Amino acid sequence: MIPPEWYLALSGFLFAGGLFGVLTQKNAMRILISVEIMLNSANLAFVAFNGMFGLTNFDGWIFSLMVIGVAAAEAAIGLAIFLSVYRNFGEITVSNIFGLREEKEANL
Amino acid sequence: MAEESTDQLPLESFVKSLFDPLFAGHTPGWVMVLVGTVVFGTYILINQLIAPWVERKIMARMQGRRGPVYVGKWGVLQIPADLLKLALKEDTRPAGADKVGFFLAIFLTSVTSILAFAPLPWGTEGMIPGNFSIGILYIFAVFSIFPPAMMVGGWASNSKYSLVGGFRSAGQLVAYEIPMFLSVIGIIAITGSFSLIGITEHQAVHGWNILRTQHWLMGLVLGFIFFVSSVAETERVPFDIPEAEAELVMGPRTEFSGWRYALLMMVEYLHLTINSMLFIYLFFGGYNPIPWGISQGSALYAFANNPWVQFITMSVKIYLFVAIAAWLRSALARLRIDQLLNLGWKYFLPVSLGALIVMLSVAPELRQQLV
Amino acid sequence: MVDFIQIVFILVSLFVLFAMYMTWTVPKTMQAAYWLIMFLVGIAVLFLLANSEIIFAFQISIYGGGISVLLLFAALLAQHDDYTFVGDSLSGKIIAIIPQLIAYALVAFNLILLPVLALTSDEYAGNITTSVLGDSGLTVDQAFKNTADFSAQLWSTYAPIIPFLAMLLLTALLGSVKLVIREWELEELSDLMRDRYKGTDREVIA
Amino acid sequence: MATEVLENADLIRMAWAVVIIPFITGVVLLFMRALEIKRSINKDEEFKFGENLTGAIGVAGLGGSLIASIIVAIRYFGLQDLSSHAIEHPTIKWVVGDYEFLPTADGPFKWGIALSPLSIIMMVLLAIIAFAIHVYATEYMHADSAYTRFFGTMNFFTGSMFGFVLASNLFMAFIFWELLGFSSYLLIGYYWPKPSASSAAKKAFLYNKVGDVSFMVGIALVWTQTLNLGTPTLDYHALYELAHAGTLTVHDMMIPGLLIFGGAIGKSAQFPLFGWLPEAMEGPTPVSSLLHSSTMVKAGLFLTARVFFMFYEVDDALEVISKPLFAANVIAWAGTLTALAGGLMALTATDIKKVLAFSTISQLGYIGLALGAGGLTASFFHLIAHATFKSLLFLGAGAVIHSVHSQEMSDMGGLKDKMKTTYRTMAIGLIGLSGFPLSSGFWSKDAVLLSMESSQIVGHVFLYWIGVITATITAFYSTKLLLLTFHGEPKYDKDHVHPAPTGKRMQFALWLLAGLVVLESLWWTWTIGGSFLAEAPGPFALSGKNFEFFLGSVLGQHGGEFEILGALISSLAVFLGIFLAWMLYAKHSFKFLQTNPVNKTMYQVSERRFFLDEFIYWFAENPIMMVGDAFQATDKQFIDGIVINGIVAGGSLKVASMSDDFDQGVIDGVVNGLGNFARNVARQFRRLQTGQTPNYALLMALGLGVVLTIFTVITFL
Repeated sequence: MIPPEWYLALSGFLFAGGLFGVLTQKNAMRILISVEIMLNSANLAFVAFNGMFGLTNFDGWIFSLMVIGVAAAEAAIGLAIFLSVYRNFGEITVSNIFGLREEKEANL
Repeated sequence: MAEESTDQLPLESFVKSLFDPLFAGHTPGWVMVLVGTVVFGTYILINQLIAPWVERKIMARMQGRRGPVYVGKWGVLQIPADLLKLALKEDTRPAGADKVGFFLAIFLTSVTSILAFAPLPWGTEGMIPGNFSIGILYIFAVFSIFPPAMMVGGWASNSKYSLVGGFRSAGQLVAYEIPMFLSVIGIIAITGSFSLIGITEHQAVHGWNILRTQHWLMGLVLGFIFFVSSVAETERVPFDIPEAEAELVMGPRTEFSGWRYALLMMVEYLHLTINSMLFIYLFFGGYNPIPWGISQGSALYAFANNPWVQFITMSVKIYLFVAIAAWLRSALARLRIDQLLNLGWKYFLPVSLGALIVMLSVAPELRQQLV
Repeated sequence: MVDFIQIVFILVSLFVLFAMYMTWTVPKTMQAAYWLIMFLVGIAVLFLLANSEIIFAFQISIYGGGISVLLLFAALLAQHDDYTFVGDSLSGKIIAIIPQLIAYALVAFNLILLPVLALTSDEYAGNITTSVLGDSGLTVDQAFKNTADFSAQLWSTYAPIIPFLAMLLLTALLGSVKLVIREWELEELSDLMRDRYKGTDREVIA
Repeated sequence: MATEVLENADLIRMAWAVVIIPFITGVVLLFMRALEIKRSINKDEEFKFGENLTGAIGVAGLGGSLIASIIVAIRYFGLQDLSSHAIEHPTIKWVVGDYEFLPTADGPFKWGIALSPLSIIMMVLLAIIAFAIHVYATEYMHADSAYTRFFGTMNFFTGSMFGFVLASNLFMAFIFWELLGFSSYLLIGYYWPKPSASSAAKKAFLYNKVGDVSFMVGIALVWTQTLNLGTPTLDYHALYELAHAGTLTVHDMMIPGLLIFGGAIGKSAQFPLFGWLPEAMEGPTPVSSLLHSSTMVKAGLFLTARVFFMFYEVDDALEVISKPLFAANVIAWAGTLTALAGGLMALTATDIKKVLAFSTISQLGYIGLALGAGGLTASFFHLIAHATFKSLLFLGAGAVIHSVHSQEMSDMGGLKDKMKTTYRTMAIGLIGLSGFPLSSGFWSKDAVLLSMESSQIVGHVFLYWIGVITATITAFYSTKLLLLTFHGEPKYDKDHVHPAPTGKRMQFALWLLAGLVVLESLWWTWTIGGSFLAEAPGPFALSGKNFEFFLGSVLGQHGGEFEILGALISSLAVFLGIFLAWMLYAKHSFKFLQTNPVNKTMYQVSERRFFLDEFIYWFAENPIMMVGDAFQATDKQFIDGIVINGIVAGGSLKVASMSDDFDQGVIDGVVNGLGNFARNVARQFRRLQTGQTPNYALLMALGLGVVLTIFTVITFL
């Protein structure tokens, strides 16, 4: 019988790891991979909590199913965006793309 | 009908009876699954030695030649000879290939195909390796690992051909997974459970799904689509574009030599057997020999439930499909990539959806639940 | 006493953590992708340990099958100059990582400490005894019941959510296809990409 | 005389039919005319519906309303109790059927029909004459290009005349009064391509319009007067009740009464505004005969008769109470002057239609004279007689013009034996007109003169003798006309003018009207003359009574019955006139009448229509123009100059500049200041936005971390 703390500790660690991955990586693909990791850690926590209270109701499992579905949608859209960004900017290293901000000093 | 069939189903696997004394009465679930898979896995692997021989013999006959003859009586030992040769051959890895990816491709594909045997039942009297509640889902899950593994393999072998081959095989597999799933959903909905044993027991009572007229022969349509997409899944001749010899040598498998190639060939044939076994379980009535449903009292009941009879029917059916696969391989020409994808996305998908809807709306079992 | 399942759990979680570490440090993005696949399979096994066969099946088929293929495709299509992990020299790496590390420490510490403290506190201790995590003694029909109950509950209390999920996936599908199919005009592209098309026939068209 | 109001729905419905049938046929014919024009434009060649078809529709319309009006009259008089006893102190039953047409704040404007003896007799008379003239016109207007339009407008006119006559109140009367003016404009201007015809139409319309304005003001005053008394009403009968009950005294009805008579002056060509009638002869002869002799010009006088109670109080014995008022004097004097002026002008006219027009004016003057003198029965009596013989004369004149192709009497003559029927019928008409003893004209003119003689009008004796002189003048010009046109040598150039007997239908119409005149003469000589001589009323007498007495009791006012002395004087005057005209024109002696200076000057003056037209033109131009210029001047100098340029423009400029400086200095200053401050702050924050997503992610992560730490700290401390 695996104590639930272990599960939660693992999911916490994974979540933080995913976050660390998102922060440190410069390549958009790797950021997406880290985001997937964060999502999976959340899933793990859901399943763990569901298991903790005995398998009477399965809210946790349903939640994780939903998270998996949403993650799939998010991955599809993310990758589509990356492709179009790549097509436009020629690269998807996040640090070099700062179209959000005016290149030159905007004269307010 | 549907309810009572599921609860009496989780028959005890034979392993439990053997190991109970060891584990003080209740052997843990994973132990049963492990032993069952090993036992029946070996049986299937032995078949893998015979199946290619049968296939090559039939193909030869169809193409007017005699096939392997020299090695052993009628060339029976030809396949073990090949295996031995490959095992001894030098295992090369292309320069610049990604070590981990290269190994991973082989590892993932072979492990998943072997793991796929777990839920396949061979009979009712405990001949069950592992009785998973998610049976068919487990197999599809395991099968879905295959395309990424192929792509990783293709990429890892650091050559343009294998890379493009990997892409093509992934595209093809994804294209045909969905029609397969859809056609299976119909059967699952009728039997009311994922486990293959449940499906087979259901067919034992009601007759083989492929022949069920109550579903307006939708079983036939879904069966056909399932069969064709499973052939596409195994990337055999009509659909073997990824490894089209002329253009891409062996597709993602080109750079694998020696035991890796042997494993890959084994995986290919394993996929063929598993797919045909799935088709048998879902549509051909699994291990019960009689196509039409028999009730408790009929004379054939004893015959149908005899474990040996069930085991033999299962093997005979497997070899029947191996023969069909060989027949397909020799008769049909290769499809173009766009034809292949169109067939998958534009024809199989809508037809299977339509048939599914008709079957669900018509199926007598579901009607009782609704009413 | 240390149970066999617990050992399995520890091993799998170590493998999972190793896979995560590899996704950061491995040079090529494709390698990061397949390490992610390994990570996902590991997580699926963890689900199995938590006695949820159906979630194991979903995880493997959706994540392992669907999303990983997506990631692999994208990783190959969007060429990019791979580089080693953050910063060039070791010292450069450490300095660059410090803010990330701080954030990492803050979040990790809290996320790990919080549940552990909560679960071990007397308030919850009482009713966790029924936990099935890693309970290998679970009989087969128990597994069947779980799957049946899960799907029953999914389709009764949570039935309204499913169409939304379906709609979300549909829009994601259509949206991503639309985004990717769109043929960008030369003027829209950045200079870098435009000179990539310098010699090609597209430039003549434009 | 007590009156009683009855509700008789189908009689009213029948009366409505009388009014509406000619309208319908009129509109249908005008629509057909529109089709003709459209088709002729499309095929660009003259297109015309068959004359028989359009003529038939026109005559059918009139025939229908004639039959309907006769039925209504019979049914109506059936209701009255006309036994000889009842005539002594009659209770006349009005049949009124109206409904609220236009609700206003104070009270509703009604719309409906009132049948009283006055309107019934007028309706029947109108129907007969109009029918005869329509039959006559179907042949007279033969081969005229706008044949359909002629009959359309004529039917339209007759319909509106019926509407006016049968109207139950002043409001509805006014509306139909305007329609009359409009249709007379259309018909006078029938040959509109001729400039003289179109200007004549305009002149007629404008003169009428002056009358209409005063009529409208009169109605308004009546409305306010009755409003002050409580419920405002314009219904004839209601007003009559109020006047009869004394609540509405004659004194306060003086001004509205006069204004309504002003309307009559305009429409019935009384003293100042008769200038338009001679010009109105530009229209085709059937028009002149129907509109400008018998019906339309009578509308004004019929109206004054309708509101007779505004001028006179009548006691129970239906005798006019002695105190005549200023209004009555005005009407009497206007009437007499018109009669005299009309007569004199008739002498000078050479065109046959002009002569008849002037004679119409003088006869209208006679009717006005009788009205002024309080002789309602005498005036209505003369109105009936004049309508019949004058329309007859015009039809005859039409026939003559038709064959001689000229209107000038100078190139007619000697048509006696060529146009037999026209000669005989015109002779009958002229006898009636001149008032030859025992003719219908004689009895009615005699009643008129007697009513003036016995009235209390100021200078009634003087007016009486003017009336007699006008009688002689009338006799003179009627014989002159007869002699010049029918007797003597033919003055027309023989080669291309061949007078031929008139057409069949024209003869029918002429004999119909002539028969009517003869019938009237016989009937009246028998009842009035007979009753006077032998006190035994003949078979023709209605309810055994003298016709004048009968008519007076029916109309509600006695007066002007026959007296032998008056009859002798008037017949002497008539013989004098005839003798003089005969001597002058047949025998060509008595030249001195034409040569002596007095007659000559009088001749010139009357030929210039007593300079009345010149005066009106002058008045229209100078004073009105002066007022216009005055207004324009004030507007330009005062308003534009001082008010707008000075005060408004200058002032606003000054204010604008003041507010501008304030705005520049204070407000902009503050606003710019704030703007700069905000920009500087924004610039600082801007450095934070590096545009690179990792930075944003880092900030998020730090945020998350801080929140989690706070949360853990709180829960576990």
